[in-house]
This record gives sequence, structure tokens and C-alpha cells, in this order.
Amino acid sequence: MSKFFQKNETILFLILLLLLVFLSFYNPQFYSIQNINSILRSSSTVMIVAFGMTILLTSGEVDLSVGALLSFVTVIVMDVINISGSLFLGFFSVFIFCFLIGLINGLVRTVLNVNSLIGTLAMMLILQGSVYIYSMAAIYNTHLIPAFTFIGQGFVYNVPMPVIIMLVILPIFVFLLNYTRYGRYFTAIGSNPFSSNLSGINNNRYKLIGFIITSLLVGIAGIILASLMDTGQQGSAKGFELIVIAAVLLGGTSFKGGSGTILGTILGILILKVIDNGIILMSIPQEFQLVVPGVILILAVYFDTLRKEKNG
Amino acid sequence: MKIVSWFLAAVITLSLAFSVSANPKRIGYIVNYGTHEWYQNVIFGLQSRADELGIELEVMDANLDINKQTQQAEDFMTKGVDVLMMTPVNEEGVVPILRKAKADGTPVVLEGNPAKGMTTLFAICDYDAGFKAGDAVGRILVSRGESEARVMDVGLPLLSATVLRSLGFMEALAQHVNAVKVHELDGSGMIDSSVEVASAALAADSNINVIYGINDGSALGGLQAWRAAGLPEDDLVVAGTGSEGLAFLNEMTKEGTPYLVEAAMFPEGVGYTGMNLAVDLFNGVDVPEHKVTPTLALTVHNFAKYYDFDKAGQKRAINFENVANIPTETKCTKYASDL
Amino acid sequence: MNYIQKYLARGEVALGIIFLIVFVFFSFASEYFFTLRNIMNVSGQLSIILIASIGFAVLLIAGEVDISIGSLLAFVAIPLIQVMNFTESVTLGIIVCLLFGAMIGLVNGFLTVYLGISSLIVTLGMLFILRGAVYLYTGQRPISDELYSDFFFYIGNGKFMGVLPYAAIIAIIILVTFIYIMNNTSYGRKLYAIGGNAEVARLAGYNIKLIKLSAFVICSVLSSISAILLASRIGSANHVAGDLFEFQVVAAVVLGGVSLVGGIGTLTGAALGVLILAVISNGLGMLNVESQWQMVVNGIIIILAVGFDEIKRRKN
Amino acid sequence: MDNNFKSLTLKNIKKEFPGVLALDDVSLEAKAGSVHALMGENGAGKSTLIKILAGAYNKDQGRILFDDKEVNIDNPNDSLNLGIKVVYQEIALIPEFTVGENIFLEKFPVNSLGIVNWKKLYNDCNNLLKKIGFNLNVREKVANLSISEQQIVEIARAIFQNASVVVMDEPTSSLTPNEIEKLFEVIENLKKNNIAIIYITHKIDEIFKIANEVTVLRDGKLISHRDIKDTSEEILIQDMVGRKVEQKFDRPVKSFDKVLMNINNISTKSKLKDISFNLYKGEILGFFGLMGAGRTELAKAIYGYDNISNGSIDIDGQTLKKFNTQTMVKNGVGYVTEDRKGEGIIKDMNLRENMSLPSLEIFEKLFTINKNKEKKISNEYIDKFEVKTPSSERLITLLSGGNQQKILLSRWLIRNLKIIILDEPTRGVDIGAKTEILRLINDLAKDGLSVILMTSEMNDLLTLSDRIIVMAGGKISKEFDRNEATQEEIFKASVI
Repeated sequence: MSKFFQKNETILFLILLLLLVFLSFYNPQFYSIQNINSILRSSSTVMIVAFGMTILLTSGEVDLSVGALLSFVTVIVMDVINISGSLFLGFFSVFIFCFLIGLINGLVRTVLNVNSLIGTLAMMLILQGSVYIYSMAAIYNTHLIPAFTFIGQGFVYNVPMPVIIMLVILPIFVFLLNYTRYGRYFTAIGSNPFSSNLSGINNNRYKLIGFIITSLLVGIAGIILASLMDTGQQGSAKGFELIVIAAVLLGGTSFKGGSGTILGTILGILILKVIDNGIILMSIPQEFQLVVPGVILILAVYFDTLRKEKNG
Repeated sequence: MKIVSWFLAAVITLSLAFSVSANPKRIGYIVNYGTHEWYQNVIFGLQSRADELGIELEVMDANLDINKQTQQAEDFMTKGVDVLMMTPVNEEGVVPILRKAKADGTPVVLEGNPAKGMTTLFAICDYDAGFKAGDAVGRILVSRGESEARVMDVGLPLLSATVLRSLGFMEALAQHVNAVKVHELDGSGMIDSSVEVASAALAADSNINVIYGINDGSALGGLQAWRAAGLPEDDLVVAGTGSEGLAFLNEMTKEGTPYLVEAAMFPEGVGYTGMNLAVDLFNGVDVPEHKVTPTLALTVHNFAKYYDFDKAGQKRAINFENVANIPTETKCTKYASDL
Repeated sequence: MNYIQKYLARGEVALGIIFLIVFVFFSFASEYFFTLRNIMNVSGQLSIILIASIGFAVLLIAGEVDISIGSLLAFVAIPLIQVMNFTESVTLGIIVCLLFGAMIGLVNGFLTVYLGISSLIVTLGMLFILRGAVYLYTGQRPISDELYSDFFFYIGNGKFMGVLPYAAIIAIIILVTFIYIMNNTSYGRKLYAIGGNAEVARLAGYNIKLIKLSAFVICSVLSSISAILLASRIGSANHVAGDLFEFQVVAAVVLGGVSLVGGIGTLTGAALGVLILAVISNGLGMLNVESQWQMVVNGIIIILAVGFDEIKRRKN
Repeated sequence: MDNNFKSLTLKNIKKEFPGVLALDDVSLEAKAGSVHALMGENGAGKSTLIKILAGAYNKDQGRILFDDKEVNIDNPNDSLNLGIKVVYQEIALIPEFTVGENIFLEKFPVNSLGIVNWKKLYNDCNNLLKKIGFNLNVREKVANLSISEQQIVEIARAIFQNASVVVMDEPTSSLTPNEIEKLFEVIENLKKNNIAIIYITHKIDEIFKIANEVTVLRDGKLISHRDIKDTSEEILIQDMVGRKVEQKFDRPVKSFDKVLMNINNISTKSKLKDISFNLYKGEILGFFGLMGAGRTELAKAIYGYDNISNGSIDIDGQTLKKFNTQTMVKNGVGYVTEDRKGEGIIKDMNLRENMSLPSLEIFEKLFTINKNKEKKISNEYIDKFEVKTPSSERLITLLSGGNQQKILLSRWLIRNLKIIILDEPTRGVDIGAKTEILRLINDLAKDGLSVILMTSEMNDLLTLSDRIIVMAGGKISKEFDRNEATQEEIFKASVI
């Protein structure tokens, strides 16, 4: 039992539970299907990218360019589908683009040996600038393909499509991190890169894969966002990278690599999103959406540090 | 005949040459957020008029960075532009620039909102634009036989300009039906955050029949949240603001869309008017403190008079003449100071 | 020959050469660039980021990081302007502003040093908290400087003898002071030692916690000075001030060869990093290059410069 | 610091780490003007003792007397204030600082404003170095110095000011014979200046040259304290190992015929020069070398962790010129590091995960790790090596060093291995686990595994190795067969 309470996930779960109980007392609307769907839908894009970010942070790296890439993806997918009229081509070009960006991020880290905090920060600048070089104007949906609209806006049995997409991806990553050797490798690389190399693991290869996976996930999230906005919008998803990273850290993944779970990440995101939602439902000034996560982040990491110290 | 045409050409050339000599040669414009569609169209209007007058227009983009805007103003003064035009990132932040420009002897024209120490300003009337949209929506509701407007206002409560729009909209609406503001939201003026906050609000209460957005992104974000919540669109009326770019034209021309009204602000017209104002200021002509630019409620029936919309090519062309002929207030009904 | 090679291998010299190339390029490319007025303007413009970068570099050298400085820029301007507006005293406003800055530095430092939370996390949290607090307090409306004093206006906008901006003078004084402190005082050397190898420093009897705490305070106080200059230049406490400022500072300082792992790098290098990015930004502006191209150019320069530096370091 | 300083006494010191009693009731007296040698195998408790003296660790029990007055040493400052100066075995310098700065690291010469007087600093440094007879550029960055020069900087730092007690931990491990002579002169000088010296070394001959008395520790216990006149090399060795060098294992002399690996003229940029040797199937090949001889570097070069600049390796008839750790693991080579904490364990993982890391493909079916099989096998090894743990799911950081080491060994044994490279496999391991590990190595070789055994424990080296290669200065200096190797000969070869 005491072991159960020592787990980071348990504490996060209790925080989430407290929030849910508190909010439902405050506003009975909180438990409406609509509201739950709204929370889950807005969580799903963050979660999809956070799965990749969990892997990256676990292996001791970070990607700050995800927000800039996300808004770039909305532009590309809308534009290519508008021009070609083909969903396949639209998605294909998004994934090619994301693959390339992930590859570059990874190569800058592994070949040029640039700290990923700096390398992806630079990539963020490059993407933020070049999206306007690609197109100054927002790209509107002129193809009007219903299937595309369905991705972000549709429902299957009352469950929003983005949530379903997230739920399809989720088990892949739970599986990847917990049941395959690759999950172990990411942990080993982040926890002790020397040891993992001495165990015959090619650290750089898996770091590269981590960057590429994260970028590809941004591709999926970007397609959802484009469908949801019905627009390819430059400058959208402002601050997205910080929310993703904060949520993953809140979920117990260490910034120094080594420990991270998908469950923790999911709980981290849900906590942040429920707070966001609660702030709107309770008509509290929306500025608190900045303050509260900041305090929670510091507290959560502090408790985590304490617990780790206790465990030696 | 030949002589006549030669004579005409000479007159035109001469008059052009004369007018050029009286005009400023170089004008610098610092836009607050140049990647936004509205400002791209403002710049288009400025450029169109500058080309007609043979003025060289240079544009810098502060990209919402108030510090950068200050630097760019200094850079323009260093370059020695004849007139400095700017849309402040915020009005309080440009007071020192105005002071510096005065010391430097550079005339300044502002766009948007008044700032302490300014000479002249060109801008739409936010309250009146919102009012015109509210009036149009009110008429639609009455024609549908409805007596109540339940409004989701996807706003930007922290900018006085956008608050004025919402206020005008609600007050006009109240003249036709019983107007209730069910949700007052902060969508940051961005479509993605508008979708997010509107989704949460609709989850709390979706008994709504009017969505108002303080710009096109907010209105579309509200509408997208409505659609993503799977709600029926038959009784809904959506009104946006700004005629920023192609967004409202695309949506408005869709079959069966609830997006019926746009409080058009004609950014190209704003730019066109602004350039004239800058020339007047340079030439020492007496300029008004606030030059009001035209606004109008656009619907699917009347937009073609002002915009030639090429949906396939995703282009729009403004009819400057028709826009200029819209009857325009000499003074706004309400200003930020009235809030 | 050996001496020359050694000299050239120093990071600052390479940066200086890059700076010269950039400078000469723009001098030829734009007629407005190489004018006294423009150069003086740029020197005033870059002082805001330079002063904060000095503090940031000092903290990085001590082995810690503070990414909350952008939010701090907006936050500490509020007491500055409010106190000025209420008491009609610029001096009092500045003192209170610096005290607020020092307080934030103490909090960041305390959480990091005494509670053992990683400084990246602490200051990431602080970034949210301070920005949120600014939004809450100001209601996202800038607070105008209503005192409208000439003195305050001149701090950020005035020029000595009409030529050299006071802001640049302040920045140069701070830069020279801190270069001196870092190189020639035992305090400065201790910062390097702690960042270079904390265990060795501990065994040499240093009070690591206190020294690190002081570095946090230095970083916050210098950022507060930047905040004062900025507030003077924009005549207000502005809720949007300093947005993404931390990224600009990180980019400049790292470009200047200050290592993220601590103990390595010089303030001269950091200043050159600031200088290069500022000159590129100004030069491209003088050439009417769109700002989105500037971002792309900056990103590429950072990757190349840091990558080049790393490769060089690995070779040694 | 105090000319009347007479002695520093440690009384009944006890220090426990999780799972290991590092010091058990140890007493020691360092007298002014005298050299007290401290001896013992690796892991005997010498390092712990000096870390307590330096204030890096806090003792659990016992008293420290300075001139018969009890003192507290809670942190490094307390220790420095008493004038206790330590020359650490691992280089403890700031690489980006100059020689002068490092020597003055504790206390820069400053004025009242805290401004450093560089002229005085470098002048004093020069004088000091000149006085003690070493020639170094005081303005050179320490990062640019050789290891032996860095050691000199360490020594100079310890003695330059206010010392009452100087502790030297293996100060000669990377010095040249010439430099060692100078160091001994320095020590003589310190003695004259009424300074007490605690001198830790493995080199027995040094002790008879400079020490006045000698204390031997073994497994954290005080074994003997003798006047130098009352002892001999034989006695000291006996004290240290607890018995005369004897055969602990059943490992008869035999000859091997099947060459498994050829190392051909390997060099690296940093250290190794032209190293060649063969490894036979089923053989234990021992490597001996003092610190800085290049043993660990050789292990890492063979294993593909560090790049080689020259040469090649043949394994099973396959010639490798460019290779990395992946190549080696695929070819059936395993490596257990000397730096268990830094390069061995994965602290965020449990025993099972640590054990299976390089061999996950064994447990894989359809991309899925069969955790039950993984548990089963790791439990087998936990039982087999008597790892003290409640379960295979325990975090590895919660285990003692010896048990961690057993897990790291198992990491390689669960897969098909041909060659294992062991770098100080018994360092920091308690005595019980140590014997088990050694027995295990012997058994593995009997089963046909080839072992490269790098150890500084002479006893283990002599009893286990079929051949012994001695390294010095990045080169192979001598090779012995099992029956011809003696301690003395090996020592001699290692100090060339």
C-alpha cells in the first residue's frame, strides 16, 4: 500500500480526483457529456504530441519546435489538399515534411552535438519565420472534403474523432514504452548514456528516432488542428511547446532523462486541461490559466525530488 | 486629333510631375502584427495608394513586440523617412516614440487607437461597426420570428477596441429583440484558442442562437466549436467582424451556412485612406485628429458590390470607389473613454 | 605562429571576426547602416538585451539557468511605474523595482539551491506565474507612465551629448564591471569554479549554496535594470513586454560561447553574441528584409555557431 | 598554521554506507614532523577515512582530536580551517582554470574589495613551484596539462599555505621516477616544517623510503599499526591481504591453443601506443597497471567505446578496423566497467531491467518483451549469485555495491558470450561478495569463456590469471606466464 502511494502517478491521480470532485460541486455542468468531450478533445492534440515528448524527455532530450511545426502543418495540409484535392497527398506531404524536420532536429543533436534545447529553439525560429515565407495568408478550406472535416469535428458514437485518434495512438506508445526493448533503450539512454552505450545500444540512433517520432506525431496533431479550425493558420498553437513540456514534466518525466511514463503524462495533461476548463466554467479570470500550472509544476517536481531523495 | 491627345498627355504628365513634387518621397509604416491578414490588406491599401502617388513605401513588422517596434521607429527615423506611420502594438507603449519623433521633426500618423501626444489617427469606429452587425443580425432574427437573442460573444475583453465592438453589437441587437449575453469569452482573437474556449462554454450551456466574434478568427472559432460539438445549425446566426481576409467570404458563400453577417471594416480602404492622410499631414493640410474609415454590415447579398471574390483562385479585389462612397461617421458614437 | 593559432582558437576572437564580417557586409549593403546615428541607435537598442544577457551568462557560468527573465521584465515594471505614478519619484520607483527583481531572484535561487528542484523547472514555473500575475494585476492593459518625467524618459531614450545613448552607457558600465568581477575578484572566480566542478569547489570550502543564490539575484537584478530601460522606452508597464525575451537571451549568450553545462564561457563572448544578433537584426531591417527571414537567419546562425563550437571542442 | 601543532588523532571512527561497513572502529594518529603511511587494498577504507578528514563525509561515531582538543569536522571548511589539506587520487582541479588559480583555489589573494592580486598570486606560485623543484607554467590552463603535471598542481595546492596535516592519496601514481624523487624531497621539507603527513600508497618500497610509522586497514578494520623499523615488506603484505598470497581457487597451469581474439597494434589518440596481444579461448588474461597506465583506456578501445586511431582486432577470423560497442556486443564481447555508478548501473531501472538491457532480443516475441521469462531468468541469476534482494523488481540503487556488481556481471552472462572484459570487478565490493565474484570468474573461464581481467588487486591477479600483461604509460611493458609471475616482478614492470 505504501508502495502505491510512493508512485508519482498515484499523487497525480489524487490531485486530478480532488479537482474533479471540487469542480463537480461547484458546477454540475462539469459532468455533462459535452463538457467531458470538450476537455478530452482539447487534450487530445496535446496528448498526441506529448507521447513523443515523453519519449524524448525520457531519453534526455527536448523538442521546443513542436508548436511552430504544428502551425506549419496546418498550413501545409490545407494547402496541399486544396491544390491536389487528395487527402492522401495532403497527409503524405505533412508526414514527409515532419519526418524531415524531425530528422534535422535529430541530426543537429547527434551529429553537430548541439544541445537539443538550443537546436530545437533555433528550429522553432526557423519554422516560425519560414511558415510566412511559405504563405503570408492563412489557407482556407476550399476543397470541402467531408472526410477532412470529420477528422477534427466528427463524432463516432458521441466520442469526438480527435479523442478516438488519440486512443488509437495511445496503446502503441504504452506498448512501445512498456513492452518493447525500445522503451527500455529510451530510459537507459536518458538515465545513463554511458552505460547504455556500453551495453551495445546506439544512443544516437534512438535519439534520432525519438525526434522523428515526435515530429510525426506533431503531423497528426496538426492535421487534427487544421480540421478543427477548418483553416491552415500561421501563428496558431502559440505556447504549445511549453504546455506539452510542462504537462510531461508534471507527469513525472524527469528533465534529466531516465524516468517517464505515458500514464503520468496523460494525468499531467488532464490536470492542466481540467484546470483550464474549470477556470472557464467558474468564470475565473483566464489569466489564472497561466499561474496555476506554474505553481503546480513547481510543487509536483518538488514532491518528486523529495520522494527520490527518500529512496536514496 | 493627334495634337489633342499629345496635348492631353502633356497635361497629365505635367500635373503628375507637379503632384509628385508636393508629395512625400518615402513613407515608413510599422505594422504591429504584419502576418495577420487584416494588416496585410491594410498594407495592400497603403501600397495601392502609394503607387498611385509615386511614393516609396517601406514596411517593418513589429510582430507584437513592443520593444522591437520602438527600435524600428528609431531605424525609420535614421533612414530619414518623410512620414512615419504606425499601428501601435499598444497605445501606451508608443508615447516615448511620439515624443522622440516630435524632437526629430518626423510627422507621425497612427492607425487604430489614439495615443498620448499624437497628431492624427485613421481608424474605423469599433462601436459603430459592431452596431451595424448587431442591427443586421437583429433584423434576421425578427424576420425569423424570434423574440430573443441568446449570444455567445467570442471576444477579447481586455482590448477596449474589441469591447466596443461587442458593446455595439449587443446594443443594436437589443433594439430588435430581447438580447442576452450568455457567454462572454476570451478567444485571444485566434481561431485555435477560440475553438477551445467556445467548446468549453458550449459544453456548459449550448442554448445559444447567436455567435458574435470580435474578428473573423473568433467568429469562425466559435462556429467551429459549435460544429465540433455536433449542434444543429438551422437556427443559429453567426456574425464576424473585420472583413480581414478570405475567411468570411469563404464561409459566407457556403450553402446553408449560419455565418450570415460580417461587420466589414475594409482594411484595404483603411490603408488607402491612411495614405491620403499621411500625404495631407506632410503637405501641411489641416488634418482631423481622427479620420474615420468606412464600415458596413456585409451579407451574402451585398458583398459583391465591394469585393470581387474569386473563390477558386482564393483572391479578393476591393472596389476602392464603392468603399469610399459608403457614408461614414465624422465621429464615432462611442470611444474607449466612454467605457 | 603557435601564439597566433592559440589566439585564433579563442572563441571570442572567432566571434569578433564573425561580427566584423557581418558589420562590413551591412556597411556595403545599406547606405544607412554605417552612419553614426544608426550605430548609436543600435547600441542603445541592444543594451536592454545586453544587460539581461550579462546576468544570464553569470548564472549559466555558475551552472544554473533562469528562463523566467522575460516574464520578469514585464513583472518588475509594474512596481516601477506604479511607485513612480504614486510617489512622483523616479528614484523610489527604480529602487522598488530592483528590490522586486532581487526578491524574485531570491525565490528562484531558494527553490533551486535549498529545495533542490532543477532551476530549469523552477524558472519555467516562474515564467508562467509572473506572466499570469502581470495579466491579473494589469487586466492586460498597459499601465502608463503618468509622471512623464524627463529624467525617466532620458534613461532609455536620451543620448549623451546627443550622440551616445544613456542606455548604452549604462550597459557598458555594467558589462565592464562584470567582466572585471568575473575575471579579477575571488567571487567571480568562485562562480566559475562552482559551475566548472561543484564537488571540487565544495572541497575547497566554498559556500556553494550562497554563491549560487547570489548568482540568481544578480541575474534577476540585471534583468530588472533591462526592465527599467524597456519601461522608459515604451513609457509604460506593459503586459506584453518581454514575451519570448528569454529565448533571445539564451540564443545570444549561447552563440557567445557560454556553455549550458556551466563553468565555461566569458561575458565578452556573451556580449559579442548579443552584438552579432543585434547587428544582423538592424542590418536586415535597413535592407528591408522581412522579419520572418530574420528569424530564419537567426535560427540558422545559432545552429551553425553552436555546432561549430561543439565540433571544435570535441576535436580538442 | 600553528607552529606548536603536535598531532591530529582519530579515535574509534565508524562509518557505515547502505550495506557496507566502510570503517569499523579505526584510530590513527598523525604526528607533526612525521609521515604516517596508510596502507590497504582497494576498498579497505582508506578513501573513506580521508574523506572524513576532509569534511566530505560525516563520521557516524568516534572522535577527532586536534592537539588533544576535540574538534568537529562537519564540512570542508572546518577541515581547511584546521589546516588539513588533501591531495586526492582522482584529479580534483578546475580544468578551465590556470595552474595558479587552482593552487590558490581555496583562498585567492585579495584586497578588501575582493579583487584578486594576480601578480602576487602568480609570483607566489612561481616561488612555491621553484622551491619544491617543479617546473610548470603557472599561467597555463590545467586542461592543457598532462596527468602527471596535474598531480603536481594538486600537491602544490595542498602544501602551499597554512598546512598542519597534509594527506596524500596515491600521489605518485602517475609521476615519473624523477618527479617522485622531488616529491620525497618536498615531504622531507614538510617534516622539517613541523607538518604531519598521512601518506597513502600501494607502493611498499616508497613506505620504507619516507614513512615513520605505518597503519594497515583491511575491510574497514584497523589491522596493524607499527613503527617502520619494526616491519618489513613481508609483514605489510601479510597484514594487507590477511594471509600470504595463496591459491584460493582451483586453477591449475595449463596451455591454451585456440586463439579467440587478436589485438593488432592498437593505438588511440589520447593514450595507447601500439598494443598487441592474443586472447585464447577459456583463458583468464590478467592486466596490471598503475593509475594512468592505460588499462581502462585499453578496455574501452577494444570494446569499441573509444575510437582507435590505428590497428585492428580479429575475432573469430573476422578483422575489424572500425567498430563500436554494438559491433562488439554482436560479436559476443561484454564489458563490466570500473565506474559502476557512472557507467554501469541504470539508476532508474530495477534489477531485472538492468540485467536484461543488452540482451532484450532474447526475451522478445513479436516485438514484445516476455516479462515472465525475463523475471524467471533474472531470478535464476539472483539465486545463483546469492544477490541479497527481496525481488528482481527492486530498484538497483537500493542494493549494496557488491550486489550491484553481481547484477552487472549477470547482464552479460545471460547472453551468449565469448569474451568478457572486467575492469576492476571487485572494486568497492564487500569481502563476501568479492570472493563469490572471483570464484564466478574462475568458473566462467572453466566453462570456456575468455576473460580479460583488469585489476589492481595483486592477489586476485596472481591467483586467477593464466597470463599477466603489465602496462605502463599506454604500452605493454611485460608479459608473464602464470607460473613465472611474482608480485615483485609485476611491480617492477609496472613502474618502468
